[in-house]
Amino acid sequence: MLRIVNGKVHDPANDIDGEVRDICVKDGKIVESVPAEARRIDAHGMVVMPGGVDIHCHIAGPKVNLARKLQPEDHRYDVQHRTPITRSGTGGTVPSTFTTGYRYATLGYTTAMEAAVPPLGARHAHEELQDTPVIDKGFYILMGNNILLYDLLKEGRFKDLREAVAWWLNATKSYAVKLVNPGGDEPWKGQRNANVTKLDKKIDSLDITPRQVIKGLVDAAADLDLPHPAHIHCNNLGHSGNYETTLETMRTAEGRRVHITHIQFHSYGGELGSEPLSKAPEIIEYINTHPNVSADVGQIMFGKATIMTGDAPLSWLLRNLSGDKKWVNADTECESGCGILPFAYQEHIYTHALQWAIGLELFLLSKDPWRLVLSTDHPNGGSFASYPRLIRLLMDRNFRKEEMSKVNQRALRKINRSHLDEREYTLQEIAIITRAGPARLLGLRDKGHLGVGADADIAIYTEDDNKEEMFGVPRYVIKDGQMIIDNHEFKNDHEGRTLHVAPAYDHDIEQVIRPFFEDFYTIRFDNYPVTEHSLTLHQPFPIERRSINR
Amino acid sequence: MEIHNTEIVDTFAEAFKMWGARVIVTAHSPKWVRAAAQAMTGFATSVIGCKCEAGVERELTPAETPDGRPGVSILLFAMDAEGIGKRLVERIGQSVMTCPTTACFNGQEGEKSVVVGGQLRYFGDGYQISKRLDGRRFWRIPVMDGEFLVDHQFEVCPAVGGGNLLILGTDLPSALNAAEKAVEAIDGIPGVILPFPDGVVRSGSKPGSKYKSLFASTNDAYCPTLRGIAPETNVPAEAGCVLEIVIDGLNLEAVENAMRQGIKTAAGCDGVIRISAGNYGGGLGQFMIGLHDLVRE
Amino acid sequence: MVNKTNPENPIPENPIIKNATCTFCGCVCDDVDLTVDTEAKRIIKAKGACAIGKAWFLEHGVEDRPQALIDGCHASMDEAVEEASQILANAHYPLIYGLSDTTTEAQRQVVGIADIIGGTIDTTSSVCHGPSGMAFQGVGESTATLGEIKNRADLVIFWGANPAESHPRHFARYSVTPKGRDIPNRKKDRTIVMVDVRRTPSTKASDIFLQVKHGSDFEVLWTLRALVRGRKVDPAIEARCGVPLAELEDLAERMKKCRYGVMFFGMGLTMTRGRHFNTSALMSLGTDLNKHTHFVVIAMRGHGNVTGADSVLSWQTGYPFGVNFSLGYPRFNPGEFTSVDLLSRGEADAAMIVASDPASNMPKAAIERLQNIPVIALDPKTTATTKLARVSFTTAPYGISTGGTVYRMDNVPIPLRKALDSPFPSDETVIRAIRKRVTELTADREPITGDLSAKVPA
Amino acid sequence: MVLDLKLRTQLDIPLEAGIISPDRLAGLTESEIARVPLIHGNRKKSLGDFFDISGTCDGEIRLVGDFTKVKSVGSGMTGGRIIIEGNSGMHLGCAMSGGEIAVEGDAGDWTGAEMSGGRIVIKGNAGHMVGGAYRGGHMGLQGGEIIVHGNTGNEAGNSMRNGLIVIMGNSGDFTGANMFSGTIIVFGELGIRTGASMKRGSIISMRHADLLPTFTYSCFYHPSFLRLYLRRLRDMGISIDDAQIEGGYHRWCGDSMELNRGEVLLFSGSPGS
Repeated sequence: MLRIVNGKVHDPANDIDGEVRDICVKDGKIVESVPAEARRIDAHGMVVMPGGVDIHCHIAGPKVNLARKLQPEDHRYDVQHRTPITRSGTGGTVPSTFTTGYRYATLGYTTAMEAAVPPLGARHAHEELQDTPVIDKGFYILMGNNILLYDLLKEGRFKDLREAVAWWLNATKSYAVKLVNPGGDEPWKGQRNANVTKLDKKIDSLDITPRQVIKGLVDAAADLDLPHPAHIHCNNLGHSGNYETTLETMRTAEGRRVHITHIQFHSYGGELGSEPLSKAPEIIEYINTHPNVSADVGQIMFGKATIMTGDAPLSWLLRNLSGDKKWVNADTECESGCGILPFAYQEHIYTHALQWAIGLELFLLSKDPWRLVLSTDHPNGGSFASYPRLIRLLMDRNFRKEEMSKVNQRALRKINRSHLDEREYTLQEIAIITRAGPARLLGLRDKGHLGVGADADIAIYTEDDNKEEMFGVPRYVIKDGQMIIDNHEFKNDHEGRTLHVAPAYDHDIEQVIRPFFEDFYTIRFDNYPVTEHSLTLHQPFPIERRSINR
Repeated sequence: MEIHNTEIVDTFAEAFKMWGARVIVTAHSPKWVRAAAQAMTGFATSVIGCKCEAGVERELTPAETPDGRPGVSILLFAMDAEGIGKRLVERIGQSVMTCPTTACFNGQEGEKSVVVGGQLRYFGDGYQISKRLDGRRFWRIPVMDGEFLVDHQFEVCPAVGGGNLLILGTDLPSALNAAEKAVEAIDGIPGVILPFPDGVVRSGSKPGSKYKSLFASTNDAYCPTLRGIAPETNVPAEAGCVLEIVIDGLNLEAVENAMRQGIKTAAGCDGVIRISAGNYGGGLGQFMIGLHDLVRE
Repeated sequence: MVNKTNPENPIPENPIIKNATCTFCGCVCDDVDLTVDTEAKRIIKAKGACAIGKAWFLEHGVEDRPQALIDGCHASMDEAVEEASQILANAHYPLIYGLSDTTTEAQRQVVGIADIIGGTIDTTSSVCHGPSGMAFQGVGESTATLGEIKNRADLVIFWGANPAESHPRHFARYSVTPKGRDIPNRKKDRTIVMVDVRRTPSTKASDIFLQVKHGSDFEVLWTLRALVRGRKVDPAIEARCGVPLAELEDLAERMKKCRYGVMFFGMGLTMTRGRHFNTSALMSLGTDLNKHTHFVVIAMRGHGNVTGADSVLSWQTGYPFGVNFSLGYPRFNPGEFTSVDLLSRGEADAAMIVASDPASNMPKAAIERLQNIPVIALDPKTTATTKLARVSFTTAPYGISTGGTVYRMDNVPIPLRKALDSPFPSDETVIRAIRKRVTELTADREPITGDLSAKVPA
Repeated sequence: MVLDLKLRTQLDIPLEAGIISPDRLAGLTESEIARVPLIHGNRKKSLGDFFDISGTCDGEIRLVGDFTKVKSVGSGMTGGRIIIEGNSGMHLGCAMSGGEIAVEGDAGDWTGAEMSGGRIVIKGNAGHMVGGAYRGGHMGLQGGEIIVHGNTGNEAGNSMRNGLIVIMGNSGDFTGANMFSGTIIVFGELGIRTGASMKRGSIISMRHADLLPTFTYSCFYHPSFLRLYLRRLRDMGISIDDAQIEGGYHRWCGDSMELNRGEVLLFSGSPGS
């Protein structure tokens, strides 16, 4: 039991903006009050927030582990010693699982969502997440290049499509539907490393268009009432001129909920193949005026990164540009592709500086922090360890100005500087883009706020003008009511839960899926689903079926 | 003061500050060393017209060169370090790199450095190879007989230019004989070169001219033919010929050494009446080398 | 899971476990139907399994063996756990080795022990595909799950591998004869190439066989890379490799022209002179080919869950095998922390061997060290290793008497189905018990912190 | 003053001794040195537990005994001198940036790995990966010199980016693999697959060697830069034949799988021989 007193509470979901009030914790939940003998934490001079929620990161599963295995040189100089309470590990841009959990916790983050797992790798992702301590976590499954779903789409069997999506979410114990470069895997794998470019151009061998895939899955997710809508990594990531594809993708949702991820990478103007320009104002304008759309930014941060993506053609393109020797491609049968390469964003490079500025433009032009939330697409745009620095960039315009002076000036001249000069995020807005907003977008009712009944996931930071230091070193971190960091000291290990949806579905769909498995998969249908039995601590989100008549 | 009946004028040679580099050129045989040295030091008599002054300091035995081949040490002077850099790039590029079998090395430590091989490397059109040894960087530039090896950078030091002696003789044969002997005596003194043809210059100059575009013009005070016409003359009636030895050195001491040797050798030669030195009244150069001081010690 | 059919039948039929997973080799076939004789406590039929798989399933009866032995004498589980824990807790440079024939659930626990005791943990990878891991760390790879091969690959190359003997169902399930989505006519739609130093039982499945000279794989691969890049190669290469240049040119052309190509590679590549360089040459060739078409490479992993061991070690420590915790954090350095090296140099002072038999297949010097230090062994069977062990546990065979997860050679995780009850605990159970006790025993040890080491593999 | 460390015990279990370096021990008294922590196996111990200590270190350390199991001596050192009167263990002088290490006996694997300056001289043989990079990395020797009077194992100079490695005896396979730049001179036999994947850099051998099919013969010539290197080695007391300085070399370029700007120079007294 715990009573936190004297702290300035930032709980945007409950309209509390810096008010000094008590927060009480009992049995892992926020409660109205606790008895007098409960431990008191005097949070005078501190800011109390719900634990951070990362809506999009890459921390577990087959591709993450390949990226980890790929870079011993990245681990060597960033090690995590074992302590009597915590496991050892290694860091770098792709830390080991234990280190990932501990390091999220030491930033005051208590929930993180792995954003791209091929369904066939779900069992693997679960195993890694079970070894990722402290935080709650879940993952999204890649469905935008699923051959069986394509067959259903082509035949116009939308009901079957929806049921199949529901089956897959259950079978993988995952949290959301993810699309990566929809339609792109087939040309990549089947047509000598080609790619899709236009939403309405038919994918040769499949007789459907990327737009049909997007529409089908946006609708399926919406019809199933999933807590988080279809989570889309648009086509043409990184290509100059791709903002039109991004706008088209958002339009394809036709007013239904959709989440566009790492949208910074999709906000480029310019001619294909030549230098990118910023189209952040156009993109953010669309988001500002369309309440059905949400996005996370995918800010890039200078320094080392690891590109890991379901978008294999993109990684191949980057590999040929960067000249780095190491490149990984990994095809998953019937479901997905994957590309990995080590990368470094450098201030002096035009494109990198522009990407950095575009991310900031998006943040600073956004009118609704609830719908444009913070991410670096860890570790694609940079490690989650750089979140405190990113927060400082948003909250401190002098710091931002200073940082801007260090980057490629030609790139900065290509954007409207006034977008970057003025606005400063408030603590309340930071609380929204890092916890309340992502929790709401994910439909996690017990997270991202400090109201009674919420999970007692709490971060307490000492107020400091230097926001990087403030958010980099929380004074207290509480997870499920457990004191993880107590007065800056790591005090307890903790096992977090795996969060997954459990939508109701029509079991007849198995008769459609099973034969496909027997024909085209190499694993038996009956061995594919991840059973509850193989999960440890987990929290299903059952979803009742509304009557659907589409 | 007189030495062996030759008057040593109580005056000073007015030398000025230059910057100097020492360039070691080696080649397969002495023949090609000489060929390269000749080309490299050609047309390098006076900064006034050549932008630099250069000459052979001495020949080097294989044991003395970095690559163990016959070589030569060349000194090159210009008014500033940057100028030396440019001249070295031009001259090494055109005269040494072009010469069969050569290699070219920095021959001294200095206060500043100028990038030479680092410029010439582009001739390699991307095929050049960099090598580092003992903190020193070399370039290997592919050429038709193999590779031209050249130091990435050459070091330059503050130096002394324009040390000089004027030999006033009764007639041309006597002045020339004395000048040749003096040159021979100076030859081999470390750290100096005599930039003019075989060490001797007849067209001594004064600063300025009646013509606006000229920085220097003939030293009328020492032209025998102008005695009586020029506003002032330093040529005594019995003298019919004046020759000058100009000395550039890597330091003042070397220049002084050379001048001392020159005076001692020329003085007393048949028909040498007087040994003097060129000065501009002390207003131009930073160094004033008194002739009496040199021989008194 | 267990289907008892026809309840009216007075004599209950032997239960059939459908879709059971065979862990004998890296194929990890998960389509085996096991018939269990509950009376005899044996599996009597393994429908769908290959000859090796059948042997694996059928010979695992429940034997009357002691649960544990200490110095050859019967011991209780508790006694053995205590003894094992004392050994590990007291050791200064303990080694944990094996892991490739147990579940990831057990592997995940055992890495924890290595962490706690500051030991070294290594898997059989270090004596089979460890070099592939090192090559991967150098150049990456283009790879795929086996279903992509079945559905798409029209050019299938086996390099230094003999699946007919080592992975008997590989051809039929994944690579040669199955019908695929883009390969409707099975073998007719595929070109099969074998590259090896000798003819093997696999050779007859090939359309093209290149017999290369022993120890010339690297040169052959390097030649192919050159040819794929359009460079001229001196025909003298034939003298070095034993293959005419024209044949290599033909293969290079086929590689560039295929629609989806794959190279499977085995220990003929990874364990011959050049080791990780051989694999890195093959991986680089695979990557190069992506400039022309889609091309992937896949290692023919041997043991049922050696791939899982690599994965678990990677996610828990960042490194796939040969991981040392003696400084309080994971360090990786093959050659330094790999078992054969560690043992042969006489450094390890205690060892725990999980589901592996190094005493019968490691080099002599390494075995000698094992004979001279306290060894703990976990194995369903009696092996040379359990015989030399100070403490040995009899454990339930995975995939027969335990459930759990294993990773196929292509990194696809597959669940196991338990068919037979075993009186013996699973590896995981024993390991958890040891882990718990070791944690208690080492609780007082001063943790190692700070920068006491060098700027060396951290 | 010289600090003498005499290894008292026979070691089976390795000692992590990166702490033995002038940088770390300079200015400490004998009793302070005795308390300096190091790691024996998985336990924290002190220098005094293993060594007889005499003197203090003002830049020079002398190590007496068999250091085969003592790892990382001199790692990361920036200056000073270490003399090992015996064999040294793994990672000797790895990541060092200055100073000198001299070993009377043999040296282990990863000698001078990832070092960036200074000099290591091994009188005996050295192990694998001399001046190499650690796995996954591409930063081998970046400067400085390693001179091995005996033989070396495989992958000498793997991924080296600069500096000089001289091997008076034989070198193993894959000498100079993945090399980015720098110079390796081998006086004995080269193993196979020299220079595989090299981008730039020079590998010089005084014996004939077979090269990979991705290396192309360019010419027989007299590389003048090599004269500098060999004369420099001779000045250091290494015996170099005049013929090796004056003679010609066959030049092969490669690796065409990479930049193709590397070279292997094979000594041959006269054209065609």
